[in-house]
Formats: sequence, structure tokens, C-alpha cells
Amino acid sequence: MFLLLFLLIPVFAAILLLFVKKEQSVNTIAISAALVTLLGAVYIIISKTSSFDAAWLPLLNSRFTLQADGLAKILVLLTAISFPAIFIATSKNQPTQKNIFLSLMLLTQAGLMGVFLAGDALLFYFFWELALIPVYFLCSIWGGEKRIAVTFKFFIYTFLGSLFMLIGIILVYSHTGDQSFALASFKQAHLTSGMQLTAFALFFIAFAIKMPIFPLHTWQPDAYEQSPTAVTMVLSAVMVKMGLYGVIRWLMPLFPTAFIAHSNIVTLLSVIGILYASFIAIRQDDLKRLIAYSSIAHIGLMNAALFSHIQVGVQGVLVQLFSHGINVLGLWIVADIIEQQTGTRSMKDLGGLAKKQPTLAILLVGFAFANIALPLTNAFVGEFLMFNGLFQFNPWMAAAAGVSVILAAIYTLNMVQKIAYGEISAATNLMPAPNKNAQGVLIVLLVIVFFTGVYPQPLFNVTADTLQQLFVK
Amino acid sequence: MNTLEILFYALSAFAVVSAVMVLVSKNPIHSVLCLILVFFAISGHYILLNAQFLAIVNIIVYAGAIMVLFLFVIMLMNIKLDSEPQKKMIIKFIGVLSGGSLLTLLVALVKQTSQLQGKQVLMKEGTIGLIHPLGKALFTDYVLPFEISSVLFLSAMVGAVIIGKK
Amino acid sequence: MKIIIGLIVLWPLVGFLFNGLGRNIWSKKVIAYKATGYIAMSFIFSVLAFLNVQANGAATVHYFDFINTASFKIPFDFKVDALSSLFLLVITGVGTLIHLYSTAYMKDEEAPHYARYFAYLNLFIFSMLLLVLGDNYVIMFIGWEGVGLCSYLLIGYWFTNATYNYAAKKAFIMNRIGDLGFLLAIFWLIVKLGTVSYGTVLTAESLAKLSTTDITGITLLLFVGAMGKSAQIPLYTWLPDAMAGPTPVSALIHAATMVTAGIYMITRSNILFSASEFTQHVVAIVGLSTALLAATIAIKQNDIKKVLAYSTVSQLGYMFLGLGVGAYSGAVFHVITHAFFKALLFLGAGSVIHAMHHEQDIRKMGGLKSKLPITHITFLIGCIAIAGVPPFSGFFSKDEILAAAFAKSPIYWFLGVVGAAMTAFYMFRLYATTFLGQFRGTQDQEHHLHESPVAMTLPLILLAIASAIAGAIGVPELMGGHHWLSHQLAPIVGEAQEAALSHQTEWTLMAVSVTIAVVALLIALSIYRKKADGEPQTALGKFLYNKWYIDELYENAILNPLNKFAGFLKEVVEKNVIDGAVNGTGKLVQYSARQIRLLQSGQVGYYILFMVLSMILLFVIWFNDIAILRFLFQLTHKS
Amino acid sequence: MNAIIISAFMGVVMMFSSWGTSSIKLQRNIGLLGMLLLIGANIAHLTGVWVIEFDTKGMLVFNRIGLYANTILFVLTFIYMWINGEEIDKVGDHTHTADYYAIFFFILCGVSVLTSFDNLLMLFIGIEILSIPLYILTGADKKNLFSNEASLKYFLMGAFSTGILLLGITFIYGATGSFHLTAPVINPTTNMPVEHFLMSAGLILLFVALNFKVSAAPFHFWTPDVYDGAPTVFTSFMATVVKAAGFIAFIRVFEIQREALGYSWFIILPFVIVSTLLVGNITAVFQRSVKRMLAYSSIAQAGFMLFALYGRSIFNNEAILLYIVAYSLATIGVFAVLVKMKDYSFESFNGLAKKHPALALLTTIFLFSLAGIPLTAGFFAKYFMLNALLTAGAGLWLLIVAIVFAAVSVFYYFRLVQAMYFTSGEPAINEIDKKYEFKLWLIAAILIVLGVFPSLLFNYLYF
Amino acid sequence: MPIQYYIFLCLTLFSIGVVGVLTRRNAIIVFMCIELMLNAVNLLLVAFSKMYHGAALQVSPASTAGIDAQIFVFFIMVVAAAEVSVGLAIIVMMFRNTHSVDINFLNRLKN
Repeated sequence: MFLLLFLLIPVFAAILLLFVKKEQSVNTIAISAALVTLLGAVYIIISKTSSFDAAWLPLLNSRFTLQADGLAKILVLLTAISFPAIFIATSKNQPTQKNIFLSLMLLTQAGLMGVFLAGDALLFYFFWELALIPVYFLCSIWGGEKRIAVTFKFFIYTFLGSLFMLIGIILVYSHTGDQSFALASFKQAHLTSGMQLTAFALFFIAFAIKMPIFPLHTWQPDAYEQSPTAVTMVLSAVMVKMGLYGVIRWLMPLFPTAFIAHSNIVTLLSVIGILYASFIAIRQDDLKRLIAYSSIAHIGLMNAALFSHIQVGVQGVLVQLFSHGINVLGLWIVADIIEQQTGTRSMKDLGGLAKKQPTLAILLVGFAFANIALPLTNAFVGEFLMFNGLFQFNPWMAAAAGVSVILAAIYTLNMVQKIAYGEISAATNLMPAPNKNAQGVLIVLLVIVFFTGVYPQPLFNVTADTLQQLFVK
Repeated sequence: MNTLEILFYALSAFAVVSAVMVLVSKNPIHSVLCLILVFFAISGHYILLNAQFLAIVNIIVYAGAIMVLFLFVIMLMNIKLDSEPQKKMIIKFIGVLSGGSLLTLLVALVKQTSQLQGKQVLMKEGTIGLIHPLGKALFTDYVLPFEISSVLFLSAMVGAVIIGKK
Repeated sequence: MKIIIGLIVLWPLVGFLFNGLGRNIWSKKVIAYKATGYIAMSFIFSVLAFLNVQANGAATVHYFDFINTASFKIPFDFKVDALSSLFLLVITGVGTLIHLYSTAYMKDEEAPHYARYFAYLNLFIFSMLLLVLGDNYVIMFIGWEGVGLCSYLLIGYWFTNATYNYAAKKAFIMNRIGDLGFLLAIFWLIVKLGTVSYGTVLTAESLAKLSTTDITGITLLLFVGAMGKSAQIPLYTWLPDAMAGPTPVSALIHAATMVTAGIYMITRSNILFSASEFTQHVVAIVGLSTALLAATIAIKQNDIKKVLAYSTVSQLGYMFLGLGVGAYSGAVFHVITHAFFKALLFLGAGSVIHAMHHEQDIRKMGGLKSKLPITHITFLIGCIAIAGVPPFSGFFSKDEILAAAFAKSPIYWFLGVVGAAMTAFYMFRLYATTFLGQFRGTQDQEHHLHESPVAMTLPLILLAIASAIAGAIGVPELMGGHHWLSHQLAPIVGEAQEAALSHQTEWTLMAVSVTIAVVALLIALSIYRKKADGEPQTALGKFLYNKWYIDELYENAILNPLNKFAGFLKEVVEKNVIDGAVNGTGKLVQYSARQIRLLQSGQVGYYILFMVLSMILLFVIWFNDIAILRFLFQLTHKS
Repeated sequence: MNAIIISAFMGVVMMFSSWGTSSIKLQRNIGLLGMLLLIGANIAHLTGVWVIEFDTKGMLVFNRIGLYANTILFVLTFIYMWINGEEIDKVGDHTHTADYYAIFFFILCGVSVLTSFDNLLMLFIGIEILSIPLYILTGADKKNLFSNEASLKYFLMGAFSTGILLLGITFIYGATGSFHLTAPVINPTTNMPVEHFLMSAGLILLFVALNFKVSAAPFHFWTPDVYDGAPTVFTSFMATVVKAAGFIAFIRVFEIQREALGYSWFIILPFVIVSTLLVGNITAVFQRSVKRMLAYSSIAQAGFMLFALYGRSIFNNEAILLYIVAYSLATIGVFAVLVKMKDYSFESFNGLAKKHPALALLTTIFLFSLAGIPLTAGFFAKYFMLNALLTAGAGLWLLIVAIVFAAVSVFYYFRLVQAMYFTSGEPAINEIDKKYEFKLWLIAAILIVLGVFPSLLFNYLYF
Repeated sequence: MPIQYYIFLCLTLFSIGVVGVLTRRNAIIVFMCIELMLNAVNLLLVAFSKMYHGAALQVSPASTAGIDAQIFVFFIMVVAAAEVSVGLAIIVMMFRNTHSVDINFLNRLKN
């Protein structure tokens, strides 16, 4: 029953927001709703596994099942952290009709929570789409210049992907013993190996587009660039995790044979994608695009580690799901402050941030190092384990993917250098007083970065049961 | 070849020729008249088949009422008789070709149908085409469609009111 | 013990947090005292730890599990043994002196930046301590990357200068290349052994589990890591550029401590390296080549710090030669002595630069002997020590390596001696040009020349003393010493293999190398005591002056192609191929939309025609056996 | 049977109501009352109460599905009339309200026949009762050349397809000697239907004619022009209730009969489905007029509904019923917004969200339902269809084609969303009162409720 | 008379009707051709009716088998009449507005 709150709180707050116009109260409502959700998330992290189950579609034998295992918990926590962070960090931004903006954001949150908690395939699909719709509106209304075309591409791309998944769901559903959508029944569906391959492909297309995996990634940089930054934060911190979540939650347990059979090719694709995105990131001048490509590379690594199907690597992914979210969120918040205050994202116009706003520069540097997985930052733990798994799977692939470690250093340091260092540029000089709210959020996030970097054990403990389910038969 | 056969062939030839004339005659009035001839030929066939009721109805309703209506409309419109624009030759050719292919296909089908082999049509005899059995059937087994077709007429009537009213 | 070791590491961390978080709060004085004080505390605890090791032997302490998953575990353990306790002493000792020195050297900086400087420096010490104290490769790797990070931050300390930033970035990236090697080696170990703790990895049992390929692969990868951190060919070019940082940083990081991490790592894993003949050769050859290459370049450099930087690279090469020939304790010995004299030299150079108002070109110096007496004396001691003149420390350590090299192959020895001669030559070229002869700088500079404050000279004096006498810890039995260091390290690296050489040979070798070094230094003195180098004239001179054009080679052979490749991916592949395919699909839909629309011509005649044709098509689809042909056949062959 | 009698009766009442009263409002209310009466009568029939005991002599067979579909269609018509009342008055020369309602009732009589016929004669008469009034409705805007043109086109093509239909029925009669829908003769040795070419040819002709009625490609050509040219309110009716009735008839004919076609059914039906999806979706992408886009979209939706014919899985009936409801409600909703627009170009919707946020939201919900986005009934409609298809053993490729085109459909539905929300401009829209908006909200609410609990629709199907 | 003959005749007439629809531009003539198609169907129905009647007579002399087809023809005629009235009304309406009955002019609605 408790889990239902993760859906209800954001939805109620979203509806409430529609009727509130005053800016101050709009912010307050959104932030407090998000914070309450965060409290809830912290509670389920420390509490035992809980679940919720209610009848929904008796005709189809689909139930409204929510369940929180380690994987769900960690992503719920990430979502719950991200939204208040985003709301507070961007509370100074002034989009038109802010109440609707925030309302849609909260709906997105509800959708994401649903995706991560759903224990029923049809419900999962539902939330999968529902998380997308508000984002479509958010991006198209409040985005950049080319927002309509870009968002549309993004929408159609992901929508097509999810339709493939829908077929996959129907396919598996029709082969379940009890004609049910429950995750447990899906796991016991009688699929021939050929059927597994097909269903695997159908599911994977949806996940691959969402992550995204090379070469299905081209919607992402454009979408990140054109979306309002608050949305970009959601997209890259939480939404891309939907794909990885899907792989862990559905692909791995449902289609073990097909999963193993495809692991080589998918891993190879991911590794190519890692290098490809890293190389492109080196040449980016647009701050947002750079982070976007960097994110593609990181997600590629996570996917590669998943498909290598080595326990250590998967453990790494489970941790990294959370860590990457925090890191990239931090980077986006910094990017947002810079864009809001200087009016540009082009790194060649920036410079001297360390002189103008030292604190922000330090925070930027902090997240930059987290982005390149420096030890004692959270990303190191995940990446170390993931590379480890990948190495066990195939040393050469690990070595190739490892090159991205170097490339990441190149582009991240380029970014740091161009933004923070050097003399104060004309654009940087325009920056007003530091944005205290955002910096506060960043500091909290940075504390999380270093805490989980030094002592990641809580993350391991939370995800232990998922790992157990995946690997211990 | 007995009389029936001769009559059959004659009527068939007559019907087909008249039908073709409907197509080829440039003057719409001629077309109407040719079509009336086709209907007469078909009525002749009905008589051959001893479907007397239908033969009469065909003459009255079709050749009489409907075609007169056509004729009336054509007259009313007072279209310049010989200047009806023609379709391009190529379209006509394609039209004939498709009609021909359709015919070929259907004929081929019928020839392939083993169940129809050797089936004979009862000529002259049989009483079902007479008005008495037909009337009886119409008002017993087929009274429902008969009643419902009145709805059709009603709606056509309303339609004529809607469309025809200035 | 657990607390002592913990505190060694914690003090610098506290210093970092104190300075980092309080940079806008504290005054410069507080910052300076605290920063230096924390490192001094760390030093004191290091001494305690050292004594403890002396008394009770090695100890491992467990704090918490860094990573503990179902299948795999990395404890956060520290280990103090002879090797790490020695390194602790060097790091914290030299570290303390350099902190002290820095308080004066950096006094012109504003308080927040001053704090930032010390925060970085403290963080560096923290990382370095993690590196040496860690009980497994992962902890070592954490420190390993941490020191790289601090190096990056400190090289780019003056962040408004683009060149410095570039140098910083270059340092970090080159280090990262090495780090990747290290990381892969760690993974390899994990795959094969399932653990990274020294206690299990570095044992004979583990060695037995590894095939030759494994060992060679792992050691080569580890060596790649060492190459990056310790500036060996081909990853050495960052170190000279790293001189962009403040001079004390160069002394601490790029001379005394961080760059020796590679030596520490290989010494730590000596069991593995000794097991692979091939790797040992590679290490020796790379070390020797680096030693010679850097030495040749140093001969023609005019920037006081650059000379010292190439000298460092060269000396590191020596150490790797030592490692490659199996003289692990010799290498460590050289690390220690080198830490003293190279820190001394850098700090001396810093003192000179300080006096000269940030002038670094030795051609514009000269005759500083009288103006900066303490600096002069200590610098001279440093030069003698590095040149390998007995009884200064450098002699003993270098000799131990050369002797071991001779035992392995006379060619190694010969080339080593050539390198030593060059070392003597360029060091005394540096010394002579800087301190002897006439002052060649501006009036203004001359007017302001003065000896540095005591906070700077005190470290110089202490380090000079250390440079002079540190050889004592490794005086070979041959010369009546106890070879204390070698015995110290014996539990870790095994007994030194001196026995391979007869005493006769050893004495001869020593004599030859010392003679050649002295001759070289005298030549240098005689050439440069009056005048400085002009622009290089000869082709060779230019070649050396331009550092073998290695930077240009890297630029053109690696960086530019990669950059072009990245540009190609971005502009061509991404835009036209991949996105092109996606957008192309959209375009295709729109194109076909426009075409199919035309079917809807508006002509009812066409519509019906299409309907009839479609109907025929349906019939054909359904009637797809050759019914029509059969029918046509029947028509023509009517019986 | 109740429905047929009452609808015919109500038609007559409406015909004469213009004599009895000149108040258009009263006429309208009589119509709505009649609709309620009709729905009541039909529900009475569902529960077994007959107005007049009548022996249909096997002409009609009333089963639960048919009656339930009938009820649904009546309710849809009621909603349609309720919302569009004022717009219906305005069509043509503003004097024919009663006549239009009369025609609606006659059409519903045809619908009732089509949901219960068991004899091809009744099929023929039902289709004609459905079609002939439609020709008139299409041309109801007499002064409008588009309306005239559409009407004539519709009439000519409709009459032609009647010819095809009759030839098909004749063939079937020739093969079986009966007009009754009967199971094909099974050869006991092969357990396959006996091959009878005449029967098959008849079925194919019937298939063609019915495809024409439900506007499936490649027999769809009349649809865009007629839907475009007809008065917009009537397009709404034609595209929803009438088309749905066509599908019910289609299924009734082919549920069993198609066995006679053997496996070739699984060649010709996919052919039609794929071409319908292709033509409908692709052509809709490039339309400038929203009305015409909706016409193509209705072709595309027909492609999805044809899936119900693919197999005889138990899900078919549910799928088609839900699809009819989802599709019809959403279409009625969109058209109800459309009739309020001054012109039908996409540009006229620009900035609607700013001026009428509620209306824009409503339109979006309708479009989402059409596109099959979750939380709207359209999603489950598509879902049930795909499920039925898969259960019927269709190849996966057919499903993939279906979803690819579903994705394409997002292309054009969302163009309208983009215009409303993301493009600034002054919407060309007439005044809309709260009452009208409320009615639209009701539709949206039904769509969403069915989008969350689709089972509600079926609870009464099997009690 | 073999049934095939009737079928061929009717199909010929039907196809002539189809060809007429396809080749003529005058809406009235097109409509007439459609009527021709219907008549062809009528004749075929009657022929089938008599075919089944003939077969049934051999079993039972009182059989009325086949009568349904003739009734059907009757209904076709009924419907055709209704259709003609509506169709001609539409054509006349069209003519009043455009003064033409040429279907090629019906091209305002397209694409």
C-alpha cells in the first residue's frame, strides 16, 4: 500500500498545481511533494521489501502489482532524489506557466516511479508510455529553437520502440501458463528458443532506443540539447535508466537463452557506441551535447556490462544506475546555471568561471571528476566493477572500452578547462550573483558522490537481493 | 437445336448487342433506348425461364418507370446531344481491358467449377415464377424484408425531399 | 597500530578539508601553520609506524570493506611493512619540508588561492599515502589516480594561463593512459586469482596459478601503468611540461614522490616481475632508453626547471633499469636519495626563481653564488649528489643499480655509465651557468636579488644534509657498510644479488663510473663557468634543444589524426550516416505520402478503375494456381 | 427486432414532426427522446423483452454480440446527436432538422438489420438502407459544390459496389442454393471445406463489396473525397456509427463463411490489411486539411479493425467492440471540435492551447486515443486487436507492420497537437459554450475510464 | 439449357456494364451501366433459381425450391428503384449547380 504513494503523491500534486498560479506557492507545492516522495524512498530503502497488489483487468488477468526489490528501490531512490534536486536547482528559472511545467514534471515522476515499481508487464508498459507523454509536452513547449521537430523525432522513435515491446509482451503473455501478465508468470512462460529470440529482439529494441545504444542514439543529443534543462536532467539522470532497468528486470530473467546468445553482438555494439560517442564528445563545443554524448558512452558501458552477464559486472551496473544518475544530474545543474546566467552553451564563449564564481567552478570540477570515474567518487565503484565484468567476458572488449576512460578524461577536462579556467570571458562576465539554491543542491549531490564513492556498501546491500535473483538459481 | 435454344441464342445476342450499343452510342437518349432493349431481352429470358411475374415487373418497373425517369432527366437537362466529351482512348482501352479480364477471370472460374458441370436450367416448366407462389412466399417467409424495404423507400422519399427541395 | 596508521592518512585529509572548505575563512597564517602542521603530524606518526615495523614487523590493518559483493570483495586495508614505512617517511618527511618551504614561496598568493594550494598539496599527500599504504591493488589504484588528480590540479594551479592548463591536462591524460594499463592488469588478476590483496596475490601459490602469458601480460600492463606515472618512454612528455606548476610542487610531486609511484608499484609486485624474464628486459630497456634520451635533452635545455625535469625523467629511467635488472632495493634506494637531492635541487631552483622574480631562463642568470649563499651551497651539494660523486648519497644508490646492471649485461652498465656522465655534465652546466660567472639579468632583477627567507632555506639545508648523508642507509658491505636498506627490504624483494660480482669487478666498475662522472662535470664547469649557452647551432644541438621533436611527433602522428577522426565521426558519420538514416526514414514516409496521394486523383472514373483492377488482383492472388493458363489451354485445344 | 421497429417508427415520427411543430429545438428533443427510447428498446431486447413477438423466418438471428453491438452503436449515435445537435440544424438550408433525424433513424434501422441478419437478402437490404440515406446526407449541403461532388461520387461508387455485392450473393446462391449464412460443406476425408470455385468467387466479391463499405484499401477511394466533401457533422456520423455497422456485418458474413476460402483467406486478408494500413497512414501524413487527414486516418483505423477478421479467436468480438467504441468516441470528439473551426487547415488550430486550453486538452485526449496511447481507450483497442491477431496465429510480421504504421499514425495525429500547443497563432474557432465543452469532457472521460478499465465494456457482454 | 450458358451471358452483360462504367463520362450513362450490371445479376439469379428448382422437382413435384432467388430479384428491383430515385435526384442537383453531368468535372476533392 505504501508503494502506491509514490504514484499518488506526484499525481495529486500535479493536479493541485493546475489550479495554483502564484509562483511562490507553485514552487513550494512541487518541492514539498518531491521531498515527501524522497522521504518515502528513504523509508523503503531502509525497510524490508514491500509490494502492493490490486485487481485491475480481470479479463486479461493483469493486476495492478507494484513491488520494490533492490533494483526498484535504488531507482526509486534515484528518481526521488532527482526531482527535488531539479525543482530546487531550477526554482529560479522562469518558464511561462510554471505551474503547468511543474505539474507535467510531477506526472513524469509518477510515470517513472510506476515503471520502476511495476510488477506486471502490462502495467509496466503503461507507465513506460506515461513517462514519455509529459516529457513530450515539456520539451515541445518549453524547449529550444528546433524543439518541435527534435522532440517529435524523440517521441516517434521511442514510441515505435515501445510498440515493439508491446508485441513482445503479447507474445510472451500468450505463452504463459496461466495467461497472466505477472512478472512471475512471465518468467515461467514456455518459450521455445526461437520464440525467445524473437521476444528478446522485440523487447530489446525498446530498451535499446531508450538507453540509447549505438546506432539508435541519434535522438538523444538533439533531445538533450533542445529540451529545457530541467527536463534534460530527468531524461539523462532517470529516463535513460528505464532501458537498463528493462534489461535487468525483463530481458535477463525472461529470455536467458536468447540473452546469452546475443550477448556478444550487443556487447560489441555497446563498445563501439562507447568509443564512438566518446570521440564525438571530444569535438563538441556545445556543453549540453557534450554531456549528452558522454552519457551515451556511459550508458553504453553499463549495457555492455549487463550483456557480459558476469555477476560482478551486473553488480557494477546496479550501483552505477544510481551513481550515474547523481553525477549526470550534477553536471546538468551546473550546465543549467551556466546557460541561465551566461546565456550561452557554447564552450568557446565561456571561460574564467573559477575566477568569477569559484564555488560553482569547484562543483563543476567535482562532478567532472565523478564523470570520469575518479577513484573515491561514486562512479569509480560502478565502473570498476563493470569493467571487471566486461574483462571476464572478453578482455579485448574491456580493453577497447577502456580506451573510453582516456577519451572521457580528454573531453571532460577540455570542458573544465574551457569553462572554468582561463581569463574571464565576456559571457562569463555577465554572470550575476551565484545561485544559492542550485549550489546547495549541488553540494548535497557532491556529498552523495563522495560518500557512496568511499563507502558504497549501502548500495550493494540494497541491490543484493536483485543480484541474488539474477544469478543464483 | 430446338426452339428454346434458338430463342435463347437470339435473345442473348440481342441483349449483348444492345448492351454494347448502350456503351458506344454517343447520344444519351440512344443509350437509354438501347438499355430498354436490353431489358426487353432480359424479360424475354425471364419468360423463357417461366418467370412470368419477374418478366412483367421488369418491363413495368425497369423498362417502364426507371428508364422513363432516366429519359426524363436527360430531356430535362437538355444536354447537347452529340458533344458529350469522351474519355481518352487509352483510358477507354484500359477500361475495356479490365472489363475483359474480369470477364475472363469469372468465366474461367465458372469453367473450373466442377459442381456446375452438367447442371441444367429448367426451361418453361416450373411454377415458382408465377405470381401466386411468389406472392405467397413474399407475404409469408419474406414479409420481414418486404416490410423493411419500406423503410428504404421512406428514406429515399425523405432524401428526395431534402435534395429536391429548392 | 590501527589508529596510528589511520591517523597518518587522516591528518592530510583533515588538512585538505580544512583548507578546502575554509578557504574564504582562514587567514594565510592559519592556513600555512595548519597545512604544514598536519603533514608534520603525519610525519611523526609515520616515524611511529616505522619504529613499530622495526620492532614488530609488518602489519596489516582492516578498516572496512570498500567493495563487498556476493562474488567479490575488496577490503579497505592498510599495510605497513618495510617498504611502505620507508616510503611513508620519505613522503611525509619531504612533504613536510616542502610544505614549510611553500608557506614562504607562495606568500604572494591571495588567501583563498593560498588555501587552495595547500588543500591540493594536502590532498596529494593523502593520495600518496593511500597509494603506498594500501594493502591491495585497488587501494593503490585509488591513490594512484588521486595523485594524478592532484598533479593535474597543481600543474594548473595558475588556471588563468592556458599553457599551464594544457600542461595539466596533458599530464592527466598521459597518466590515464598508464592507468588504463594498471586497471587492466588489476582485472586480469581478479579474473585469474579472484582477489587483489597483496597478501594473496604476491605469493608463490598464486604465482603457480598463473600461466607465463598471464604473468607477462599482467606485468607488462602494470608496467604500462608505471610508465605513465613515472614518466617513461613513451609517456614521459608530460613531466617536463608539468613544470608549469609552482616549483615546490615540482619538487614534491614531480621529483620526490608521485613519479616514484611506478617504482613502488613494481617493487611491490616484484614477485610477479621476477617471474617474467621478458617483462624484466622490457623494463630495463625502456628505463635505460628513457635515462639516456632524457639526459641528452637535458644537456641543451635552458629553463632551470626543465633541466631538472629531464634530469628527473632520466633518473627515473635509472630506477627502472634497476628494477629491470632485479635490483629492487637499489631502485628503492635511488628513489630515496633521489627524493632528497632532487627535492633539494628543485627547491634550490625555486629559491633562485624566487630571487629572480620568476625568471627561469638560466641564460639570464649567472653569478648568483654570492647573492644567494645558502641556496648556492645546498644546490651544489645536490648537484654533487646527483652526479654520483662519493660519498654523497647519489653515488651509492646509482652504483648499486649499475652494479646490478653489469651483472645482467655489461651493455646495460656501459650505457648507464654514459648516462651518468651526461648527468654530471648537464647538472654542472646548470650549476655553472646559474651560480658562476657574471650576472646576465636586468638591472632591476639584480637590484632585488636577495637570499630567501628562513622558511625556504631551512628545508634546503635539511635536504642538503640528507642528500649528503642518506647514502649511509645503503652503504654496501664491500665498503664496510651494512647495506641496511637492502636487508630492510629483504622480506619483500628478497636478498640482493650482489654476490654475482667479484669484489674486484665491483671496485673497478665504481672507479670507472666515478671517474667518468667527475671528468664530465669538470668539462661542464670549464665550459660554462664563464658563459651561458647561445642558441643551438649544430643540427644535433637543435635536435636536442627541441627535445628530439617528440612532442611534434606525437602531435602529428597521434593527436591530429585522432582529432580528425573524431571530427569525421561527428560531422560525417553521425550527421549523414546514422542520423541520415533516421531522418531518411522520415523523409521516405513523407515522400511516399506525396506519391500515394496522387493516386487519389479526384476522378471517380479512376477510382472505379482502381477498384476493378484491385478486384482482379484479389482474384489473381486467390486463384494463383495457373487456372487461367489452364483455361486458355482448354480454349485453344478444344477436343 | 425491437430496435428495427422502434427506429422505423421513430423515423416516421421524425418525418412528420416538422409538420407538427416548427420548433427546431423540439424536433431535436424528440429525436433525442427517440434515441433513448431506441436504446431502451434494444436493452429490453437484450433482456428478452420483445415489443412485438415476431417470427423472422430465419431472416434475422439475434445473438448477444449483435444486440450488444447494436446497443453500443445506438449509444454512440445518441452521444453524437446530443453533441452535434446544433450543428446538424445548420446543414443545408436550415430547414431539414426533422428530416435529418428521420434519416438517422432509418440508418439505425439498417444498422439493426446489419447487426442481426442471417440471410444475404437482409444483408443486401440492410446495406442499402444504410447507404442510400448516406448519399443524401453527403449531399445535404445543396449549395456546396464539394458536398454535391462528394455525394455523386459516393453514389456512383456505392451503386457500383452494390452491383459487385449482388454478383457475389448470386454466386453464393449459385453454389449453395440458399441465401442463408451456412457453414461450408466439409469434406469428411480431408476435413477441409470442399473446393467450390463459384462459392469462393462469390465470397471474394462479397469481400470486395464489404471492404468498400468499410473503406479498406484498395477499395477506399471514395472515403477521403466523401468524408471531405460531406457536411462535417455527417462525416462524423459516417466515419463512426455507419462504418462500425459495416464491420459488424463484415464479421457476421465472414465469421464462418470464410472457411470456404481455405488458406487463401490468409493471403487476401493480409493483403487488404497491409494496403489499408499503408494507404491510410502514409497518405494522411501529408494532408493540409484536418478533415481530410481524419478521413485518411479513418481508413487507417479500418486497417486495424480488419484484424478482427483474421482469426476466430475468442478475443475478436471484444477487440472489435472496444475498437468501435474507442475509435468512434474519439472520432466523434475530434469532429465535434472540428465543426467549431472556421476552416479545417492545420494552421487554424495554431495556438488553440493558449486560447482554449480545455478544448486543446480534449482534442489531445481524442487524438491520443486515436493514436493508441495508454490511458486512453484507444490503447486497449489496439492492444486487443494485436492480441486477437496473435492468438489467431498470425505471423509476427503482420503485427510488426501494424505497429510500424501505428507509429506513423503518431506522425499526423501529433501534427495537430503540435499546432495546438507548440505553434503560436490565432486559432480560427467559433464561440464554444460551456455546455458544449462539458459534453466533450464526458466523451473524454469515457475514453479515459475505458483506457484504465476496458473490462467495464465487457461486463455486460457475458452476463 | 446448361447453366453455364446463362452464367456466361450474364457475366458478359455484367462486364459490359463494368466497361461502360469505366469508359463513359456522362454520369447518367454510368448510372445506366450500373443498372445493366444489376439486371445481369437478376437474370443470373433467375437462372440459378430455375436450376435448383429443376433439381428439386425431380425429388418432389411440389417443391418450391428456388423461389427465394426470384424474390431476391424482386427486392433488387425494389431497391434499384429507390436507388434510381435518389441517384437521379443527386445528379439533377449536381446539374443545377454545375450545369454538367460529366464525372470528369468531379475533381475538386482530391489528393
